Amino acid sequence: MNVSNHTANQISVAINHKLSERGGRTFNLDVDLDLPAKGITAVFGESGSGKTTLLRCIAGLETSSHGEIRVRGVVWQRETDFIPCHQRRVGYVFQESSLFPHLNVKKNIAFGISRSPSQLDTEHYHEIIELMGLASLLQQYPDQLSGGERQRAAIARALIIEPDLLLMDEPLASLDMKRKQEILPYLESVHEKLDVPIIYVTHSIDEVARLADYLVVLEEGKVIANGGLKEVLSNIEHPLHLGEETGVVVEAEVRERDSEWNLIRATFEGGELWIRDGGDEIGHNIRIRILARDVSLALSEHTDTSIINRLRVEVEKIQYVVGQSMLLVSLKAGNSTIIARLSRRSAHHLNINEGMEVWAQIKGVAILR
Amino acid sequence: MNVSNHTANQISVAINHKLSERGGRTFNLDVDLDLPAKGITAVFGESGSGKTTLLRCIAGLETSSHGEIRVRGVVWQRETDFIPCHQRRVGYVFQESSLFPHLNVKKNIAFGISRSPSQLDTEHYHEIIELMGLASLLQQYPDQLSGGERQRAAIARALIIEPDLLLMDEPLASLDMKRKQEILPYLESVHEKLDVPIIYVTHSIDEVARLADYLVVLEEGKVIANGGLKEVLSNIEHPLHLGEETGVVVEAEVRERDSEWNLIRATFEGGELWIRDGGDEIGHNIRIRILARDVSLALSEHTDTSIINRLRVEVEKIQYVVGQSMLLVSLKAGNSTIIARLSRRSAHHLNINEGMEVWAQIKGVAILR
Amino acid sequence: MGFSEADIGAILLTLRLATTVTILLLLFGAPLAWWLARTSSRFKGPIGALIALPLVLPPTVLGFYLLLALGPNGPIGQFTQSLGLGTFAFSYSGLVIGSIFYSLPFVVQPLQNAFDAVGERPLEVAATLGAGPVDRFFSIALPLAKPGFFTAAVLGFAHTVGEFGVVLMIGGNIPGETRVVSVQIYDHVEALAYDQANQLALLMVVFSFLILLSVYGMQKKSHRQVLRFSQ
Amino acid sequence: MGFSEADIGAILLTLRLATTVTILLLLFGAPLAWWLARTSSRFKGPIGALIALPLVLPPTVLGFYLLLALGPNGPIGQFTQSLGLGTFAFSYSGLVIGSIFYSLPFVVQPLQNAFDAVGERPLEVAATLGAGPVDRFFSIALPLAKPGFFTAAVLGFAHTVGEFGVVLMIGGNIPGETRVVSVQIYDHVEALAYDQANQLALLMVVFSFLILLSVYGMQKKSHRQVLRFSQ
Amino acid sequence: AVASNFTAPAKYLAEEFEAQSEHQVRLVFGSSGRFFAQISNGAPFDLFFSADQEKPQELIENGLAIDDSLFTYALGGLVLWSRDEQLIQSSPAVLSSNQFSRLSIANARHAPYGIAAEEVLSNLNLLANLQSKLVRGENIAQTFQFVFTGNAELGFVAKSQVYQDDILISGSAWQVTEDLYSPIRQDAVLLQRASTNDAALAFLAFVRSSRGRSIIRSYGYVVGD
Ligand SMILES: Nc1ncnc2c1ncn2[C@@H]1O[C@H](COP(=O)(O)OP(=O)(O)OP(=O)(O)O)[C@@H](O)[C@H]1O
Ligand SMILES: Nc1ncnc2c1ncn2[C@@H]1O[C@H](COP(=O)(O)OP(=O)(O)OP(=O)(O)O)[C@@H](O)[C@H]1O
Ligand SMILES: [Mg+2]
Ligand SMILES: [Mg+2]
Repeated sequence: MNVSNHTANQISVAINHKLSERGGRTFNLDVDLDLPAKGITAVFGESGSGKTTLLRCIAGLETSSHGEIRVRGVVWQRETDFIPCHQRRVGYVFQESSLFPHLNVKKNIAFGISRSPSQLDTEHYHEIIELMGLASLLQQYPDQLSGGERQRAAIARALIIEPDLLLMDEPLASLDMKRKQEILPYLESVHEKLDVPIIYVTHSIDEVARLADYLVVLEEGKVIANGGLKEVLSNIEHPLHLGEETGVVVEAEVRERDSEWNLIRATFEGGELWIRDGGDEIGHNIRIRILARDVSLALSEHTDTSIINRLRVEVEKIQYVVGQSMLLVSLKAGNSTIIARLSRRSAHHLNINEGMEVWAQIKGVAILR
Repeated sequence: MNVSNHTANQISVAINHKLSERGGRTFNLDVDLDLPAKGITAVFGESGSGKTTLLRCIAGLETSSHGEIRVRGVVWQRETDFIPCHQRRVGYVFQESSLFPHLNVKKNIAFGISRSPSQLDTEHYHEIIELMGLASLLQQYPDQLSGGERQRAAIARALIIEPDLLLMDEPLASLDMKRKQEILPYLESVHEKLDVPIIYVTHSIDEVARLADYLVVLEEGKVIANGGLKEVLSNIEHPLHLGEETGVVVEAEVRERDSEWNLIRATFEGGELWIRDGGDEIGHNIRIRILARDVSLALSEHTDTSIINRLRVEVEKIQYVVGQSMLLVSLKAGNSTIIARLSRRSAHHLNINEGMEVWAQIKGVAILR
Repeated sequence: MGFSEADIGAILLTLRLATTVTILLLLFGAPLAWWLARTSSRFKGPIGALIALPLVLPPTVLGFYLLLALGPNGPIGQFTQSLGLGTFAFSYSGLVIGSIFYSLPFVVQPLQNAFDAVGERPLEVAATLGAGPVDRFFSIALPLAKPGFFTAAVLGFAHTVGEFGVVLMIGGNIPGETRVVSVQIYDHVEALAYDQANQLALLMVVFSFLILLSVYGMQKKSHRQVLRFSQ
Repeated sequence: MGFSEADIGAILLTLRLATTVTILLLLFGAPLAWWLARTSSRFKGPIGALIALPLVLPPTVLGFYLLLALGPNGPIGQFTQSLGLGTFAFSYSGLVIGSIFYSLPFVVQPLQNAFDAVGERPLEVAATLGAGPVDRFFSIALPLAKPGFFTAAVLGFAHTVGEFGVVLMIGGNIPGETRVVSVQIYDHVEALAYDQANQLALLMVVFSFLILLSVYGMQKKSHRQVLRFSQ
Repeated sequence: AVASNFTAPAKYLAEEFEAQSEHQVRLVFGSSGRFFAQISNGAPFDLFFSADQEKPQELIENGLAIDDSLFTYALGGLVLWSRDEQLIQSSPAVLSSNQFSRLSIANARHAPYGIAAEEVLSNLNLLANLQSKLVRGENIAQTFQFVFTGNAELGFVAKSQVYQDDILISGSAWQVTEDLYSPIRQDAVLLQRASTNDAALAFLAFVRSSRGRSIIRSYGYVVGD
């Protein structure tokens, strides 16, 4: 195996792959990416933008792709070298449920385990089974499960083998919100506890914000944006069409717990925020998403409202978006950027200008863990 | 056909259907519903709650179900009478893409048209093709399409035949947000223009709020909530676990257009709101969703903030939710109810009590069309 | 290579027979296979087994009993006589009947498999689009089962061409009417006319190989990676 | 019913032969069918056609040429002699070889269809779970193709039992070694011993019907509505 | 319908007959047992040249053939034959040697040549010893094929198969002396449906004519009276 130091912490994917469809259309995936080999890289893009194709190339399922793939310095593909899929130590959760119909859930999961070179940790096993709510379903066959149940089993199957790289193709798309909320924390803890990098395809910016460290945006087979999550999200000139989901992600540290009201106080570079207590211990780092729609601006500080978070910020840039009625304002809070969305009328009314100091009011309840 | 007047505007579904799975588990769908025979009825529930099974019973795909189904006074099923699926004049968009693999998109769509007793309106046809972005895909075969493209074609196929009842099983689940946003308005206009009632299964309360007139919530095969959308959503004692999505829907009328700022002023029973101009004409009714998280309370009216909508409301009821840090407050604005979510600390700090009058601050930008 | 007139007659007769039989088999076999693939009737097993029965009976024996049945004293013979059609043994019609009987399982089996593989979902989708059972059969099941039809047609045609025992028994080896190529080769072999037998056998091998090859080629081309419905 | 000792010997021999041949056929046929189902090699067509060839050749003719090939001057005979095995004609081994050759298409065709129907996705999934090509074949393709194996086994077994021309030709009618039931029935018919022929034929029909029935029954039970992967 | 061992002479007879009359003969060859079954079930045959005597007799008894047309058209000659030119020294000596592993004979249950071959072996007291070396052809044609393809080193075949005009065509042979087996009588009979068929009657007459008999004889058959 070729391990060279400068790429040992990277996943580099430089791939050119043509799909020629009947009817004359061709689709060409052409990407050249250096992704961090830890954390979660979200791949975001419209339907048909080539997200699935990209994952398939990385997994080695598209055998006719050209280019070079290195995962932590190990060459998976290069010129004539082509490590086949089953030797790539990759986990793959497919877009559609892909359980083996002839095996029950337990055996579906065991399929991966028995072929994994690493030893199975029984605790890890039970943890995942529990988390995916599969304990009572282990004996069922796939055709006895609902769509969501099937996908949960498929996620467990891919997670349990602790691969070198985990590829997930919209793994939560077929789950209801409650299950999503249950699974997301586990994906987060995979992120923290296991050293496995994840490439995560999704349509949901919510999942992106929650999970991703790094973001790749695809359009028609090309990368149109690519970088750390925070930078990509806080760039208000960016062509991402996130609509209501526009917002930034900040990392903060838990400083104080107010047990009476079940709140915690967290500080980030731009100040401090009171957040619903999610049980995080003091000293821990947490991720906070601040949606532009949840940020309002005021010229003076108001203490008689239910909005508990107020930050003194400086207007950095004003950008028009969505129709003509709204605009985005990026605000400097210390070294962090947050975005507010307001109506043009409000901006005019308050006479907002670049460089001006204002109060950003953030509804505490609007902060995502 | 049996048409009796008192049910001519109803869809009544009283169904008992047992699915016995291997492994001993059985699933029992047991519902008795009277649904309005116009508009969109959303069926909401967790994975495995029986949503798909319900639709299959209505469509006549589960031939061993017991009970009675009437659609606008026409008996589809009763005791020994069982109108088979293909005579039910039903449209069905399946949870997974279900295009015929041997037909291209155009012929998939034509399949339904040629079997429909009603005449095809060419304009209607082109409108739908256009809207679903299928014009360039008509010659493609399903295996040449991405998941989203396939689902768009399936939706078009079911819409185009103008059935007596349209059943949609999470039709947007495999679409990205942009396509969803594109398709939603069309579903809304189907709602308005065509007299076809739709039963719409979804995981997304967003889609529910946007589309539904009537809401049915399923849990383990039973109906746990069922009623007009507004009533179900504004009931804060309700066991729906909507989390961030908690909120109400109000109907309002467009009164004034402010072209300078691209805003419109709409009035509802509880007052008036400034909303981003979506092009609705003056005098039109629009639907507005007000999320609890977007409503903050203030004891006095603040005019120097970017929050342009402020309503004088009366605190009706306070309900604790999610952990111990947050609470929901239902507020009476005229005859309408809106819900605010705030931290317990804020409630304490502001000394919020039932019966008290306060200012509800609603971020204008937070109002959904 | 010089083929005698008798050889050429046998060749033409064989082609005519195999074509007729294959067409008839596909026509009869498809509904039968469809029924077998979809029914949960308790007759499914017995009828399936009955259809497969000619497989396990030695053709000459089968031919013998078919002969008895078709003959003037057999049940089918009595019936056809009562219709004023005479008996079918030793006639082209008899050959067609015998071959259909004999080759039926070769057509029904692959068709049944193909119909099975179509699955429930496409038919449900078609039902929601207003297609009744017969419509679904023609518009969905048949096209989706196309690869199965190729296989069925090849097996049916081939087996009729290669069929020998039944034909010999109920055909009676009448030139131009029932003396097909396989019987003609057999005749040559019996008459120790090995040269002629070799020639005819070679022709048969080459011809058969070519049709098989063309059908396999077609199958490959038309065989788009069939999209399957998830359940 | 009184069966003669010769009849009973023939019955046992037939069962042994059919079982052996079926097992060998499944062993050889499965990899072959797998290859045919998945390759895009240009030899796919020719090899598929070659395997199907015995279908279209009359068994007696096929038997005759097999006899030539197995004989001391034939290529197979030369080979077996050079191995010190002597020639295989008129022996049980010869019968096995002939039957395998003859019944191969009946096994390969349904297997190939079944493998085709498995589709690409389950194999891709297995690959991502660390299963190499051989592993995928055994752990995924084989179990998912199970209905095809039933069909293949039934067809293979049945066709070997019912096989006649080839056995007659290369078997030499040696009691206990190559005189199988089909030949025995033929003997009875030729000797005008119709009663004995009828008895043995009836036994064969009933027995065959029963195994076919049991296999069809099993197939039905084990046949869970096979979940298909959408592509 | 002609027994297959008589294929070659029958063809020649038909040719000559067609040359000297305006009648056409259509010949069908095959096993006598099968013809018997087919005739019993209404096969459109006019004449039946059996390989034995029982089947024509049985047809007469069943009323399917005409009694007074029955005659023996040929007596088959039995020959022990091998492709190996050295193996058989015009004597049965080889049968008691160990120079072969397979002896091909016709099936004695229904083939007259098989019955004759077994008679020869038992008259030579070899039947029991050779039992394990016997392979049986379904008819005399197949018996010949076993030897011809070399799968059996030697076999009892019909003289008509290996002799042409009384000369051995190839290999080595021993013409079995007639005292070792009862004569293989092959009978022909006119079938009921052809009782008034001129052509059939004419062909029968031709076969019985001296020209006909000499043709049959030239193929190695003995023709009586
Ligand atoms: N086998 C194929 N052959 C040819 N073209 C294909 C094939 N599969 C997909 N495509 C095309 O390639 C493009 C990218 O498809 P892909 O499945 O990667 O999109 P995606 O981003 O995953 O979309 P979605 O969000 O809908 O799953 C699409 O335009 C599709 O039509
Ligand atoms: N064919 C079947 N036989 C037996 N049980 C079934 C069958 N299909 C589904 N079930 C069970 O019935 C229950 C309801 O399934 P259903 O598909 O209706 O759920 P759903 O609400 O549509 O879920 P999802 O949101 O995941 O699609 C599930 O527990 C499932 O395991
Ligand atoms: Mg995709
Ligand atoms: Mg469902």
